[in-house]
Amino acid sequence: MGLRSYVITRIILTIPTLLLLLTAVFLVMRVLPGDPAALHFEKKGDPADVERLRQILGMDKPLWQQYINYIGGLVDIGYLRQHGYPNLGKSMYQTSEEVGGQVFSAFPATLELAIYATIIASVLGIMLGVASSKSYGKTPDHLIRNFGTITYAIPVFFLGLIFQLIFGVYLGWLPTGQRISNVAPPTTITGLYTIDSILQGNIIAFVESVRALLLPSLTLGIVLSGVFLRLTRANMLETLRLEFVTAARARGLQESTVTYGYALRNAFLPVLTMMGLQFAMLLGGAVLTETTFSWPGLGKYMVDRINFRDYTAIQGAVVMFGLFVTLVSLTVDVLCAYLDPRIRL
Amino acid sequence: MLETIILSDVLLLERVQKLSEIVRVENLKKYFPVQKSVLEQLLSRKKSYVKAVDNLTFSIRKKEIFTLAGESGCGKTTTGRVLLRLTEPTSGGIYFKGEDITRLKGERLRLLRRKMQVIFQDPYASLNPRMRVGDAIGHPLEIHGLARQEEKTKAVLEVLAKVGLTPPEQFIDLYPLHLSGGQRQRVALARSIILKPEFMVADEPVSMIDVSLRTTIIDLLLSFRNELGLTYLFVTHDLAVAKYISDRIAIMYLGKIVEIGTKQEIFSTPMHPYTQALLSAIPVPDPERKRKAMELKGEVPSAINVPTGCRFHPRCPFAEKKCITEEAELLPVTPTHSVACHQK
Amino acid sequence: MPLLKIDSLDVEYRTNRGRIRAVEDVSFSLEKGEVLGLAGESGSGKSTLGLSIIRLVPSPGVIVRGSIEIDGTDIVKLPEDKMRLLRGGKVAYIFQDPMTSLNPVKKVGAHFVEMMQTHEPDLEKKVAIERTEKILKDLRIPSERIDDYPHQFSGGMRQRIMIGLAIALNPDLVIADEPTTALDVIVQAKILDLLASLRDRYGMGLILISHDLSIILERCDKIIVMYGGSMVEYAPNAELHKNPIHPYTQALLQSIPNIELSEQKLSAIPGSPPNMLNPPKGCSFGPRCPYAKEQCRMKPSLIDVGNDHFVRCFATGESAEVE
Amino acid sequence: MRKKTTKTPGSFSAPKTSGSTKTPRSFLARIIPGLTSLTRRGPSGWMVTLGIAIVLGLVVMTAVSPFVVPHDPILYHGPLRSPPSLEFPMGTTDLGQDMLSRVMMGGLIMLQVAALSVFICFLIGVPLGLFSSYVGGNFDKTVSLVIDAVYAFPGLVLAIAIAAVLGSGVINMAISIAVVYIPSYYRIVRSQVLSIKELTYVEAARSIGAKWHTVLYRYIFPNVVPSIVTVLTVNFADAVLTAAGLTFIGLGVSVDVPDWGYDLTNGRKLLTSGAWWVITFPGIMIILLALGFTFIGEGLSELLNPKLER
Repeated sequence: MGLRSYVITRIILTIPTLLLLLTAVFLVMRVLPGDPAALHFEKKGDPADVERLRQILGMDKPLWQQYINYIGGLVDIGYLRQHGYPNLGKSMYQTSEEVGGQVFSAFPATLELAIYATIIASVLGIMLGVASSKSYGKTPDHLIRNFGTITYAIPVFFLGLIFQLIFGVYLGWLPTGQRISNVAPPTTITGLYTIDSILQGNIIAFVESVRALLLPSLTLGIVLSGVFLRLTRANMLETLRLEFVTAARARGLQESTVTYGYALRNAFLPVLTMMGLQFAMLLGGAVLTETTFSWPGLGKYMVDRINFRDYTAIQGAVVMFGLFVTLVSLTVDVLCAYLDPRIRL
Repeated sequence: MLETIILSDVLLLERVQKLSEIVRVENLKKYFPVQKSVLEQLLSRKKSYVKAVDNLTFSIRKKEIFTLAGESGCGKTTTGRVLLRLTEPTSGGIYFKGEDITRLKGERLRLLRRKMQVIFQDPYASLNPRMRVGDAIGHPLEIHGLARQEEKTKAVLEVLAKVGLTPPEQFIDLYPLHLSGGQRQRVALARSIILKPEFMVADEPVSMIDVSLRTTIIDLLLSFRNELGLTYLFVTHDLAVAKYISDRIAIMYLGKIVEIGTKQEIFSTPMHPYTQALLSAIPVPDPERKRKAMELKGEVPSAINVPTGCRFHPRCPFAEKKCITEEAELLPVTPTHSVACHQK
Repeated sequence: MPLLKIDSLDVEYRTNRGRIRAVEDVSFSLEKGEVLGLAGESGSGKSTLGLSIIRLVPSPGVIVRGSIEIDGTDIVKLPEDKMRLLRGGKVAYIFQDPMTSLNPVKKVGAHFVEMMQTHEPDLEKKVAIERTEKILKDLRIPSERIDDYPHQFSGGMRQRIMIGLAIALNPDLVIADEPTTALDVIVQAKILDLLASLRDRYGMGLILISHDLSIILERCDKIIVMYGGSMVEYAPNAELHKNPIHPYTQALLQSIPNIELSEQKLSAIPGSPPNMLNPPKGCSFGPRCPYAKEQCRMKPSLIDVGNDHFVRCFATGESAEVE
Repeated sequence: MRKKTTKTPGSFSAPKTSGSTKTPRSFLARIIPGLTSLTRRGPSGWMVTLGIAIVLGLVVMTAVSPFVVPHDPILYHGPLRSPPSLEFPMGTTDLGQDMLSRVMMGGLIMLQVAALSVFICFLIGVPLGLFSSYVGGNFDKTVSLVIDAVYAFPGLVLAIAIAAVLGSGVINMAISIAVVYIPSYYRIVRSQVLSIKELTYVEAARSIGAKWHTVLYRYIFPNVVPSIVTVLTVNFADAVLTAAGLTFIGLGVSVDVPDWGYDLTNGRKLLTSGAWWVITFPGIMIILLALGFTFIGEGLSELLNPKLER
């Protein structure tokens, strides 16, 4: 099977997955609670208020019709063109607000955090994983493994709080919240402050946004590096035992070539695949990190709306998270296929 | 020994053939559909198949050791599995003592399993690692409700002794983990003879056993033929072992039998070019003998795209026009010896 | 000076569950152009011995005693960077499973170029490619397949590529560790013929490791029979075949079927190979030996019985008489 | 068909029968051979032992704490926000509650939620995985598709959504966590069954005429157990961390019960004042609990996974 047909297949296969995911979200948010509108008022609201809310949100219609409206809104290209974001319905909390718009404006913050955390986690995880596997059974291996185990057991928000306490409160080196402080944020191009500030040549905004990013992305990155480390280590150990590694050594190749060109190069594919799956875990951690650092991303938006019992907003955020994960796993799979010559038959 | 001599008496065999036949296979086919991706399924309706077993016909006589030999991928193992109904045949008939067993289901198939047994290649994989030796060997009795408790234990001890694991009491509580490869293969043997089967498929039973232990396993197989009247379908890639153990041998190539005959016929007068090449390639443990292997072109083609005509023609040094277009049928050259080759 | 000279070599695996003496008191030598066969069953230590010669015994394996001299240099003490250049340069190794011995994500040609440039840093890539093409052509692999990936080749072809890699830098010694075990007979014969013709052409020393005594007897000049980590018998091929002295060798020879013989009675060796974590005291074959005596509870040493024939058995003369 | 002979130096035949193998073994020891002699099995054995010790210690502490704590964790009000001292070894909260007492008692909800959610996961995930993989066909395909979709979804986000809808309470928290982790059980059981199903000894069971439920029960299931045990312990750690996360966000149980997660939320507000003790001690307890389970899980998977054994 050629690479192109693989990519096409993979994209086609994404459609049922997405549909399934959207349906699941619908079931959880609309069907499970029975009547989300009544729940919004904690079942104590004035029946007239509840009814009005139902009408505004279209919840007075039968479920199947709500379902069609929900899916239809998402694929409404006209709406997307007009607003720049998909139709995710209106917020329960403030019925004049479009959830789609809010979710889309919160998303870049989450994306930026996720990107830097992923970079930190993979660099740290892969480096330590390789080092650990190379010293299998010896002291460095034990130390690195214990580091991995401990990071796995640390609640991400606890690490965040400790970082805030040390670097923010006691040392006062770094800000403990917001995406940027002291200066105005750069004009939005991509929505990622570090990129936007560079594009505009705004050095001060760049430095400030990096300072703000440092603690949250380190927190998330370190916690996740434990998982990446374990994946890398396990796959490296398995690959290092394969005959082609010994054969490479028997040809007199340098140990670094053997480690990176042979072992890691082959161990990397399964690691990358697993990293794609672990991205979901990273996003879960991002919700907590955002809450800890008052990072105005999708996760914080969702947590804030929980307090207002704004179920349509929560639903919108969950859908957005789902789309994001699906997109990432698609990208990772295609990347893996591209890197693996065995798929290019 | 006497038995072997009688059995090898070709003429006598001819006469009693119909009476003594235990397994007959007619036009047996097993095609495995090739796995396709979703996209490929959408784009084309044409299915392709791995033709693992392609139109086999042969019969095995009572108390005979009949060998299917060939290189990896020739379909010999699949044939054995289809015969036991561990894999469903695509088409064709399998007759066990005259009864067509290809359609048997449920309880009747389970009853058949008592009569037909199997011994696998890999002794490290054929035993459940979490089952004690005694339980594993006694389990067939339990399944078929043939013996309980003490009776079962007695039967287990008996077969353990029979396969040479003595004293049997010491083995009954062990897990496979505690046994060597040779010992495991004996346990597997014990499990398959405890039901007193009439027919056994031995699928490369010694190829993963250390050389020094092979003979003991082969001797056990031979002794069961005499003691229990077992008939074997012996599947092997090792023609030297085949020569030692078999009465008759069929050589397979790409899912088909290319030559079939008694052991003497196959080894002293091989007719098919493939058989000849195969025999010439076998190493001989004798420094004095310097033989020259027959040159064959290329390698075995894939069983998905089987060559036209005689499937051996692309590699055959004697191939002619006819071989490219016409399939060669398996035709007798003597009453017991048949070859599928246009040149004969 | 012999090409390879091994003297009283001991190799151990230091596992959690105890020490395993995988190779014990092995001594032999090999000249250029000679083919030495290492025969033995699984666990006999033959592969460990092979890997010791290039000092690649997998961890936790350690060479604990003895010397391995290649052209007079003891490689046991050689610094790692010098040892590394010896591998693939002077000594080449061919592995059992051609399906897994090539890097799946690297083109076949790149394997060659990388190796040549490692050993000859000044070599231009263009020249390396030319040399690779020539080697492939010699092995009857179309040179346009130089940019194919390993999975695009059959098992036999891959083993030929491995052989090509082994001879790429004209080594003096090639160690082939079960080079045909994963292959079918017809391909096996072709590979063994190829190795023989290369030996004739380049005159390197060849060590053929195999569990299949038939191959060893057919292809080698000298034979070492290994059992339980030690060499039990060491003799020129014809001598070993005609006059096997060690009871294990005798039994082994009688347990391999020969298709050229019309009537053959194979005999079995009773018992099981030794458990190396808990090896028998004294002679490792003792528990299975029909001639074992009280004396065999001690370790026999390698005894020269003449005609370049060595046996590790107390009953050197006697067992032949019992026969 | 020929297989290559495995050739791992150092892997020799297993030790011959010793007296100990014949003595009847307890059920647990039958499942995990060698659990009885853990520490003799190298670092992995030590890890398991240490993990068990930590978890047992915390469980015992939680169980006896109501009788031994120096102060009532909720009602007692001492000096406000006092740093650790002799009288209050872990300091006090902004309401003057004794942190030591709160830390000692604060594991109850987390342990309950974790245990309950693991129980639910086990009860649904394992049978579903066994059945689905053994039956195969369209049923298996459908269930797998659904499960994979859930698995690919950010677990915590899903748990938050469900918990937000269901409301607070131990059972609701456990359910929302269970939904997230059922896929892990299902997937591991399914992949194990699928690979074991192809093994020769299952084929051998069929060839002696065993019925499908006998095959599943006697041949497949016992070999899946080690993986289930591993997932179960690791899942305990995940459940603890997820429960802590939910509480941190404000989806936990009421404020009337001391809880480590709640103290962290509370401590976050006091962070700027430098009251490190309010977050540090409960945080360490959560880490310890999760670490204990992770140790058990990691150690077991090393012990039970012969692949990595050299």
